[in-house]
Amino acid sequence: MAEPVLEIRNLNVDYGLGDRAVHAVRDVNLTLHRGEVLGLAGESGSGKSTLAYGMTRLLAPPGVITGGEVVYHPQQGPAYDVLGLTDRQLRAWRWAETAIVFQGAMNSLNPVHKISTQLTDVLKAHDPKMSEHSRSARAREMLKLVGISADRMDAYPHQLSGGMRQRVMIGMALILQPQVVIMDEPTTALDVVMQRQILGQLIELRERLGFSVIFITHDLSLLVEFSNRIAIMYGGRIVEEAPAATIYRDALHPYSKGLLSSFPALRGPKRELAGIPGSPPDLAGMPAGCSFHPRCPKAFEPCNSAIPVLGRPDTPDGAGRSVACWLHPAEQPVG
Amino acid sequence: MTIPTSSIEQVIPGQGSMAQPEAAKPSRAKRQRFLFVRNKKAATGLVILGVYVLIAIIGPWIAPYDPSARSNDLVQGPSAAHWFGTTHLGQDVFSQILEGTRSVMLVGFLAGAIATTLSVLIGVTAGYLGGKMDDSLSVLTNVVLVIPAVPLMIIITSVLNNASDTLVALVIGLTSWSWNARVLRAQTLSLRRRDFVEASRASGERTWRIIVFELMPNLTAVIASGFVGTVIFAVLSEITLAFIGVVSNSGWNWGTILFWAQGQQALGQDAWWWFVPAGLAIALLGTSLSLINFGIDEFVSPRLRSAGKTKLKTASGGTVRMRIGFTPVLSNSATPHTHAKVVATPVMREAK
Amino acid sequence: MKYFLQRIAFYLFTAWAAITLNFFIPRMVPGDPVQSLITKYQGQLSTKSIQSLYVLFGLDKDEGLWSQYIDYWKQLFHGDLGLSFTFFPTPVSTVIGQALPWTLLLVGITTVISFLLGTGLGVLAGWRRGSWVDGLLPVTTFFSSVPYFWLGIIAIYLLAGPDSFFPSSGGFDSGLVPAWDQYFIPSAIKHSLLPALTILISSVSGWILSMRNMMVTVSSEDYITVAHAKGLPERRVAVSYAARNALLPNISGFALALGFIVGGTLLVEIVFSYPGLGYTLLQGLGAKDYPLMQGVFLVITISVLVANLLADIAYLLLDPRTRKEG
Amino acid sequence: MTSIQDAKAPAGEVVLEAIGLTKHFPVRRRLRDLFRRQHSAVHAVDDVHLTLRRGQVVALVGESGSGKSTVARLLAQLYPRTGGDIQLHGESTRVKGGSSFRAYAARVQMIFQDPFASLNPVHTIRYHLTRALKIHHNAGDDLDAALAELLTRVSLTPPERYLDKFPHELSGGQRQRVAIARALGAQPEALLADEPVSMLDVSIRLGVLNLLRDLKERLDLAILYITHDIASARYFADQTMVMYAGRMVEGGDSETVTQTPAHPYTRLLIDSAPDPDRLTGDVDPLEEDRGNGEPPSLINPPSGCRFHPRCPAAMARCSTDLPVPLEIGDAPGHWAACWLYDKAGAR
Amino acid sequence: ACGDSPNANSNNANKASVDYLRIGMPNGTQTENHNPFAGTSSANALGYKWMIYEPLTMWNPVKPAEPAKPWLAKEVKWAADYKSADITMRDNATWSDGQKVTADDVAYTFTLLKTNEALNANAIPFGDITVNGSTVHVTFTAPQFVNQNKIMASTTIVPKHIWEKIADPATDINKNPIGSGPYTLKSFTQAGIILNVRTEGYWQDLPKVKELRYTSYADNSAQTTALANGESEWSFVFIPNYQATFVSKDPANHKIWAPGVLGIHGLYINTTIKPFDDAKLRQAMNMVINRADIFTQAEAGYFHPQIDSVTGLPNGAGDAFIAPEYKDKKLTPDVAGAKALLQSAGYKLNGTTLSDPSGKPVKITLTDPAPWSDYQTTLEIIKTNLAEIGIAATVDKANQDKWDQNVQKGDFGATMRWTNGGATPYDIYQTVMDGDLLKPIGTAAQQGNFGRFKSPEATAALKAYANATSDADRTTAMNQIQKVFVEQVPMLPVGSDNVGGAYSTKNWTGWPSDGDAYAGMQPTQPYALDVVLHLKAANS
Ligand SMILES: Nc1ncnc2c1ncn2[C@@H]1O[C@H](COP(=O)(O)OP(=O)(O)OP(=O)(O)O)[C@@H](O)[C@H]1O
Ligand SMILES: Nc1ncnc2c1ncn2[C@@H]1O[C@H](COP(=O)(O)OP(=O)(O)OP(=O)(O)O)[C@@H](O)[C@H]1O
Ligand SMILES: [Mg+2]
Ligand SMILES: [Mg+2]
Repeated sequence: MAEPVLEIRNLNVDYGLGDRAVHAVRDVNLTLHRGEVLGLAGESGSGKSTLAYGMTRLLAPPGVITGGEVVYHPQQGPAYDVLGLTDRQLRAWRWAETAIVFQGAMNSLNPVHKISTQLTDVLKAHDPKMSEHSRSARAREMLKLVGISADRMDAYPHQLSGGMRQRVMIGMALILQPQVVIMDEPTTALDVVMQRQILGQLIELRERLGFSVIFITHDLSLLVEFSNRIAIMYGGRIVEEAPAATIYRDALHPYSKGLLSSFPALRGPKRELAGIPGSPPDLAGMPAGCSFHPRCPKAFEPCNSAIPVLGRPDTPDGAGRSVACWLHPAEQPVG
Repeated sequence: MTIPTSSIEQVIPGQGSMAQPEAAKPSRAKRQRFLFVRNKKAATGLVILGVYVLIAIIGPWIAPYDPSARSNDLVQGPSAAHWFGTTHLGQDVFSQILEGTRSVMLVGFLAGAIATTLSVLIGVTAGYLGGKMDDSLSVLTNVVLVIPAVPLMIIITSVLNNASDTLVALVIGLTSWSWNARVLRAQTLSLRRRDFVEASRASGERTWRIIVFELMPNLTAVIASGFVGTVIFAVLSEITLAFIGVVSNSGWNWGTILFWAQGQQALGQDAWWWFVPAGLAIALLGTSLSLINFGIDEFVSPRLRSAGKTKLKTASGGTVRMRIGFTPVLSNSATPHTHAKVVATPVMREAK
Repeated sequence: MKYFLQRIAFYLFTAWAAITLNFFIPRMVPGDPVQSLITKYQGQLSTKSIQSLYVLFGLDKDEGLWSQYIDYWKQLFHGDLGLSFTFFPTPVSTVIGQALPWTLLLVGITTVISFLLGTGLGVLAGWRRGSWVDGLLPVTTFFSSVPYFWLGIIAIYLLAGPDSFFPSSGGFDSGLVPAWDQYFIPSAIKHSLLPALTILISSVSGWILSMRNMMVTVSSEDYITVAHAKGLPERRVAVSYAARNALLPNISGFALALGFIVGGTLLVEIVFSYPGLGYTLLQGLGAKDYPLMQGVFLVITISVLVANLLADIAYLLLDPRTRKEG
Repeated sequence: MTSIQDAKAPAGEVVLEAIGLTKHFPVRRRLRDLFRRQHSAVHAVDDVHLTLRRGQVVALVGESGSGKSTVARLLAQLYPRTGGDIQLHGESTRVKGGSSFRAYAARVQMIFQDPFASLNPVHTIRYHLTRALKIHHNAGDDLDAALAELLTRVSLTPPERYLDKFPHELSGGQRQRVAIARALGAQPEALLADEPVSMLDVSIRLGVLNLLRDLKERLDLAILYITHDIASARYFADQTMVMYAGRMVEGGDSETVTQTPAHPYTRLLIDSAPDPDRLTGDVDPLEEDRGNGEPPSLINPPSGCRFHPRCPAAMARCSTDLPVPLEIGDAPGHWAACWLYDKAGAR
Repeated sequence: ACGDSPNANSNNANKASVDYLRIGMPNGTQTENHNPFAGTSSANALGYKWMIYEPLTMWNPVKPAEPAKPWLAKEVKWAADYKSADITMRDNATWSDGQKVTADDVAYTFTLLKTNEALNANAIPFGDITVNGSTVHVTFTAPQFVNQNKIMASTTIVPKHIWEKIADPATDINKNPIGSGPYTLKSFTQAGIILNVRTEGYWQDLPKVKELRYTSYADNSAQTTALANGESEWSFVFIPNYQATFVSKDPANHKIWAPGVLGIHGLYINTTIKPFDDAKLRQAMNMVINRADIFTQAEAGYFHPQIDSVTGLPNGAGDAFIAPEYKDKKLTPDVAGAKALLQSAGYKLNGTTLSDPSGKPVKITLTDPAPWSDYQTTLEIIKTNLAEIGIAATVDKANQDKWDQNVQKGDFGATMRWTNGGATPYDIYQTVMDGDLLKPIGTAAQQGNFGRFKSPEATAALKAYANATSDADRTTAMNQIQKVFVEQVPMLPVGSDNVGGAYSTKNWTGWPSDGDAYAGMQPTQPYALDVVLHLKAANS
C-alpha cells in the first residue's frame, strides 16, 4: 500500500472537563494513505465530525483533545505531530496541508464577502508575497476547475445556488494544493443529481492532483461507491475498517452489517431490510464493554464487560482490514 | 410487493427495538425551565431583588422614623440615630429610602406588567396574523416608538392631577411597550413558520389557541427579558419624573428624595448622604434586574454562557485557554486512553 | 427597489401619524403659556401684564382645534414652525436651530463614541471570552443602571470646582463667541467633557453587551470555523469575519440610538446647563409652548424615522443578502 | 373504546384526488415591474393530478424544490390554491379556516418532514396528543385510554413512559412516531407524509417507514409519501409519481418506475442515486450532457418540457410543446410526460 | 495669529486684572431678543436691558417711601390727583449712536405703550402725551399713585428715530439695541451675552466695569454651583443653606444681601370652604404658624425675609406704612392663645383633633406645585404647626399647571402663593382682598383674590387709596385696609419678597448693603445699573 500521509494515533476527544466530560472520540487509530479516499461512516452522533475537527484542532469549546497524536507526513521533510504545533505553525499548516469542506456551504461561506475575497484571502494569508493579480488569477483558475465560470467571482454567496456554493468550497479547499482534504458530509444538503456531479468531479480532481480525501457521511452506499477504504464509527470508536468493496460484501461487525442492511437498494432484487434495532447510545452514559452490545443481536458474554480492541480479524481475508468485535477477536491490535 | 414482513415484526412489535432502556434518559423534564435560576448571575440578581421586594413590603414598618416627620437634627450626617443622616427638615433619609422602595417597586413592576401585556398583545398578534393587521399594528408601534417617551410622560402626567403611583405606572406602561412589541413581532415572525406552529394549524387548532398555547410559551424567555428591561426603564422613568418634579404624588420614592436633595443642593452643602443612597439604591436594583436579564439571555441562548473554566491544565503542566479555532490539547501522547481496557486473552467465540 | 418604495411609504405614513399626534399631545396640557410665564416669574411679573401677553402671543382670539391643525400643516409645508412663546417672538426654527448643533455635537459624538467603544469592547469580550473584558461587564452594567442625571450631578460635585479643569455648566466659556478658532473650540470641548463622560459611562454597557452576545453567536457559525481552518490570521478572522457579521444586527440599534439623541438625554443637558435641544424641550414643556414642543417633537420624530431609514439603507449596503439584484 | 376506527373499507376507494392542482407564489414586485402588466410568480406547482386511494401508498419523488411539499400543503389546505381542484371523496372542497377547515383536517392529516421542529418543545407528549383528540372530539369518555391506544398504535409502549415526556427527551424516531400519533388522533382517512424520514438517522428510518406501512394496512389509510429518495419509494410505495420543476413527469407502479424509468429525468435521478455496486470513481456517462445541472428557474420556467435544457434526448419539439402524459405500455398505468413516447406524433 | 477672531482678546489668562463682571441668572436658554418691552426677551430675562436702556427715574425698592432719584429725567412733577405728570428731561444724555436724548423720545415711548396693548405690561392707562421743549406732559385716565414708579422708574425709554422705523415693535427683536445707558451690546450667544462699556457720550461718569458678561444657567442648582465656584459673581437665586453651599466656599468674598420689599408670600385660604369661612379660625391658624422655622428651614434663612408685623408688611420696606394701632403687634407663635380663641369661638379640641362648632373635625389640604421646594417645605412646617391646634393638614404636591388652574378657579384648600409688589403696600393687599377681582368659584380669577375673600370695606378702602389726592386720605385708607387684613386674615403672611442677590467681592466692591442700602440687589431690576455704577475694582 501507498505511504501514509496522516496517521491518527489513539486520539481522544472530550466535550467538557472532569466528570461530566463526554468522551466523543475514544482511542481512534486511523491511517490515511497518499492518494486514497478514506470513507468514514456511522450514524449521527457517532463522533465522525468530532474526529474531523479534533484532528485539525478546530473543535469549538468545550471540546478538548485529551490525548493522542496526529502525525502528518509532508511531501518533503520529517513527519510531525499536528497536535504539538504552536498556533502560528498550526495556522500555516492549515489549508496549505490539510483543507476541510463542511456540510453546509451556505454556512461555510461568509455571507458578507464576495467569493473572490474569500478565495484570495487564503492566498494572502499563506503567501503574502503573492501579487494581487496572481492571487485573483489563481482564484479564477480554481473556479474554472470546479466548473464555475470566472464571471461569478464577484458574486456573494447568496447569489449562488447550493451546488455552486459547495463547489466554491471545494475549489477553495484545493486552492493551496493541500495533501489532505477532509470532507464532512459535503453533499447531504444537495439532491442526488447534484451530489453525484460534485463527487464525480472531486474524484476526478483527486486523480489529477493526487491529494488524499477523508470523506465523512452516514450514507454507506455513497461511500461504498466513492471511497477506497471505509472506517465505521460507533459510539466514538472505530469499530471496523476495511477496503470499500470488502465491507460491502462482507462486513464483520454486526453494526456495519446493520448499517448496510438499513437502506433500500434501488437496483437489483429487493433485499431484506433488517435495520438496526434500538437507538444510538448516549455518549454521556455509555454502556460498559462494547458500546454496541445492547443493540447487538449477537451479543454474548464478554461484550458487556470488556471493550474489544480494533485489530486484524481472525478471518481469511483479514489482512487489509481490522475490526473491534469479540466475535472476531483481534490478532494484533492496530496502532 | 415483496417486502419481507419480518422487518416489521422486528422493528415494531412489543418493546423489542424502539423501547428505550428506562435509565437511559433521566427525566429532567419540567425543571429544565427553571434552570436559569441556577445561573449564578440570575441567582445573585434574584436574591438582591428579593431583598428589595421584602423591603417594599415591610419597609414602612421597619422604618425607624416617619419619613416626613421633622426633627431638630437638620442636615446631619450619618450617625447611629440616623443611618443615612437627615434632610433640611430633620427627616430621616434612611426611613425615606425604606418607605420609598414600595412606590418604586410598585411602579416598576406594574408599568412593566402593563407594557409587557401590551407588547405581547400587539407584537405577537401582528407577527402571527400578518397582512393588514400587521401593517396597522406596526404603524402604531412605530408611532409610539418615534414619539419621545420621557417628554410624552411629562406631558401626560401633567394632565393628571395628583397622579397616584398606579396612574404613573399606567402612563409609563402605556408609553413604553413599543420596543418590546417590535422585538416580539420579529420573534413571532420567525416562529410563525416553524413546523410545530404549522403542524398545530394543520391539526385544526384555533388561531387564538395557537397564539396563546403554541407561540407564547416559546416566547416566555423573550417576554420575560422584555419585562425585566421595561421594569428597569419604568423605575428610571419614575425616578426621573419625580426628580424633575412633574409627578405630583405626595408619597415617598427615591426620585422624591433626589428631588428634595437636589432642590436643597445637598451636594453643594456637602450633604452627600442625602443624595447618594437613593442613587445607589436605584443602581443596585437596576443591576439586579440586569443580572436576571443576563440569566434569561443565557438560558435562552446557551452559547452566551461564559465557559465555566477557560484556562486548562495540560498534562505537561502548562496552561491553555479554551478558544474557538484552536482546540486545547491536554496531552499529546499516543498511549491509549485509560478507560479503554485491552483484554489480552482471546475470548472463546460462540459457535456459528 | 420595490422594498424601498414600500419602506418609504411606510415611513411617510408613520411620520404623518406621529406628526398629527405631536400636534394634539401638547394641547392636552392644562394651563396656558401666559399663565405659565407669570408663575415662572413668581411675583416678578405683575398680574396686570396678563392681557398684554395674550395680545402679544396672539392668543386673544379663539380658534378651533381643527382649523389650528389645518394651519399647522399649511405652515409645515412652508417650512414654518411658528413662533415660540417662551422665546417670543423668536421663530421655533431659530430656537431649534440654535440648540440642535449643540445636542448633535455632544450627544451625537458621544453616541458614536459610545457605540464604537462599546462595540470594540464587545468584540473583544465576545472574541476572548473569559478575559479581562468579561470582568468589565458587571461594572458597566452597574453604571448603566445608575440614573445618568444622578451620575452627572455627582460628577459635577466631585470633578468640577473652583480650581478644577472641568467647568460645571454651559457649552463654552461665557466670555467667548462661537467661532471656529483656537479659543472657542478647546473651550467647547472642555465643557462637553463631563456631560459626554456621563452619557458615555451610562450608555456604553448596552453596546458592549449586545455586541458581545452577537459575537458569541456569530463565533460559533461555520464560516468562522472555516476561516480558522483556512489559517487566516486571527485578526482577520475576528474583524473581517466575526465582527463584520456581528455588527449587522447592531446597526438598527445604533440608528435608533442616533434617532433618540435628541429626546433621550434630556436630563444631562439640564444638569450641565448644556444649551441643547433636550433642555429647550423641557423649557417648552414647562411653558406650555406648543409651537416649540411641536417643533422639537417634529425634529425628534423625523430624526428617528430618518435614522431608521438610514439603518435600512446601511443594512442594504452592509448585508449583501438584502441586496437583491433584479 | 373505539376511538380509532379499525373497520376496513373497501380497498382502492378514492379518498383524495387532486385535479390540475396549480400553485403560483407571487414574487415581490420590483420597481421596473411596475410598468409591466404581468405579475411574476413562482410556478411552484402546475397542473398536478394525483389520486390517493384507501389502503395505498403513493410516493412523490423529485429533486429539492420541485414542489413536493407544496403539493402536500395544498392537499392539506394549508395554502390557498391558484387553480385546479381538490376532491375529497369526489366532492370538491375549498376551505380556509374555521370549522370547515377543522372538518377537513379531521379527514386529511399531514406529517411534517422534521420531527425535531414539528413538536412544540414546551409541551409534553400528553398535551400534543390530547389536543389532537380534543379538537376533533375523538377523546371519548376515557382520555387516558384513548391516549394509550394512540401511543400503542405507533408502538410507543408502554404509553405511560412517554406521555409526560417533553419532545427533547425523545429520539428522532420516537418524535416522528409521536407526530404520526398526533395525526392519527384526528382519525384521518388520508395521511400526507412530507419527507417523514429525511431528518432521521439511517438506522431509525426503517422503523418509521415500516410503521407507516403497517398503519396503511391496518387502518386502511391513504398515504402520500413524499421523498427525494427514490429507492425508498421503491420499497414502500405502491405507486410512484415523479415531479420535476412543479410538474408531474412520470407515474406508475413503483417497481416499474424505478426499474424501467421512462422519462429522461427519472433516469437521471435513478442513475444519480448512490449505488454500491457501481465501480469506485466511475465517471457518469451522462455527465457531459447534463448542462450545469441546475434546476430551472420557476419564475420563468422553460417553455415546452421543463426538462429540455438538461435533457440528453431533447428534440426540437420539446422546447416548444408541453408534453402530455403518454402511456408507456410496459406496465399498466405507467405513463410519462415526454415526447419520446409520442408514437403518433413522431416525426 | 488669529487676529480677526472675535475671541482674540477674550483670553482671560492674559489680562493683568479683571475688568469684567460675570452676572448669572438661572433662567434657561435664551434666544436673541433685545426688545426691552417684551417680557420674553433675553434682555428682560437677564436684565441687561437696564444697562442699555434707562428709565426716567431711579427708584430704590428697599426704601420705597423715599422719593425716586432723577435719572434720564431732571425732574418729574405729578399732579396732586396723580392723573398727570410733567417730565423734564436732562440735556446731556445721548443715545449710543450719538443722537441726543430728547423729550420727544419719551413721548414716543409712552405713545408706543399706549398704542400697543401687547407692550403695555403694567396696563398703564395713558391719556394725552404732549411735548413742550424739554418737558413731556402726560395724562392718565385714572389716578396713578400706586403705579408712579412703574411708569417713571421701570419703563425703558427708547430712541424715537430708531423705533419709529420698526414695523412691529411687539415682535421685533431689536437686533442692534441703541440706548442711553452706559453699555452697548458686544455679542450674543444662547449661553452668554456680553456688553461693552460705552467710550463716550454717557451723561454721567462711566462705570469702572468695562465688560458685563451675562450667563443664563439652566436652573438654580447650576447657578448656585457657578456662584460657589466663582464662575458667577452676581445673581439672584434661591440658595439652600447658603452658608454651606455658597458663603463657605469663599467666606471672605461670597456674600448675600436680601432686603425685603413690598410684595409678600403667604398662605391663601379658600374662604368659601367651611369652616374656613370663619375669621376666628383663620386668626387662630395665623397665630400658630412658626415663621422663624419657615424662614430658616424653608427659605434658607434669607430668601423670603420673615414678616413680623401682623399687617403682613415686610420689615424695613413696609415699616413706613404700618398703621399706628399695629405698630408693635408682632406675629409670634402662640399656641395657647390660639386654643383659647378657638374654644371661645365654639371649637373643640379632643386630644389631637379639632372639631368645628358643628362637630366636624377640621381638615385642610395644603397645595403647591411639586417643584417649588421652598413652598413645599413651608407647607410641611405649616402642617406640623396646624397639628398643634388639632387641624389635620395634608400636603399635596400638585402639578404646576393644575395648581395654577385650581388656584385661579378657587379649587383648593390653602396654598402658598405670592402677591403682586409695588411702591406701596397697595399691590399686596389688592392681590389678596380686592373685591373687584373676585370671581365665583369655578371661574378663573387671574389677577388675584384667589381665596374668594369678600369684604366690601376692603374693596372700598383699596379704591380710596388708589384714587386719593392727599397723603392723609391715603393713610386713612391704608389703615382701614390693614384693619380688615388683620382682623379677617384672608391670607396668612409668611415672608416677604426680596430684592436681594448673591455676589462676590473678589473682583468688585461697592455693593449695596444694610449700611448703604442705596439700591436693591437683583441684577434684573432697574436699579442694577445703579449698582454697577457703584462698583469699584477690589484691588484698586
Ligand atoms: N458541545 C458538545 N457538548 C457535549 N457533547 C457534544 C457536543 N458537541 C457534540 N457532542 C456530542 O458528541 C457526539 C459526536 O458528535 P459528532 O458531531 O461528532 O457526530 P457525527 O458523527 O458527526 O454526527 P452527524 O452525522 O449527525 O454529523 C454526539 O453524541 C454529540 O451529542
Ligand atoms: N411560501 C412560498 N413563497 C414563495 N415560494 C415558495 C413558497 N414555498 C415554496 N416556494 C417555492 O416553490 C418551489 C417548490 O417548493 P417545495 O417546498 O414545494 O419543494 P420541495 O419539492 O418540497 O423541496 P424539498 O425537497 O427541498 O423539500 C420552490 O422553488 C420554492 O422556492
Ligand atoms: Mg457531523
Ligand atoms: Mg419539501
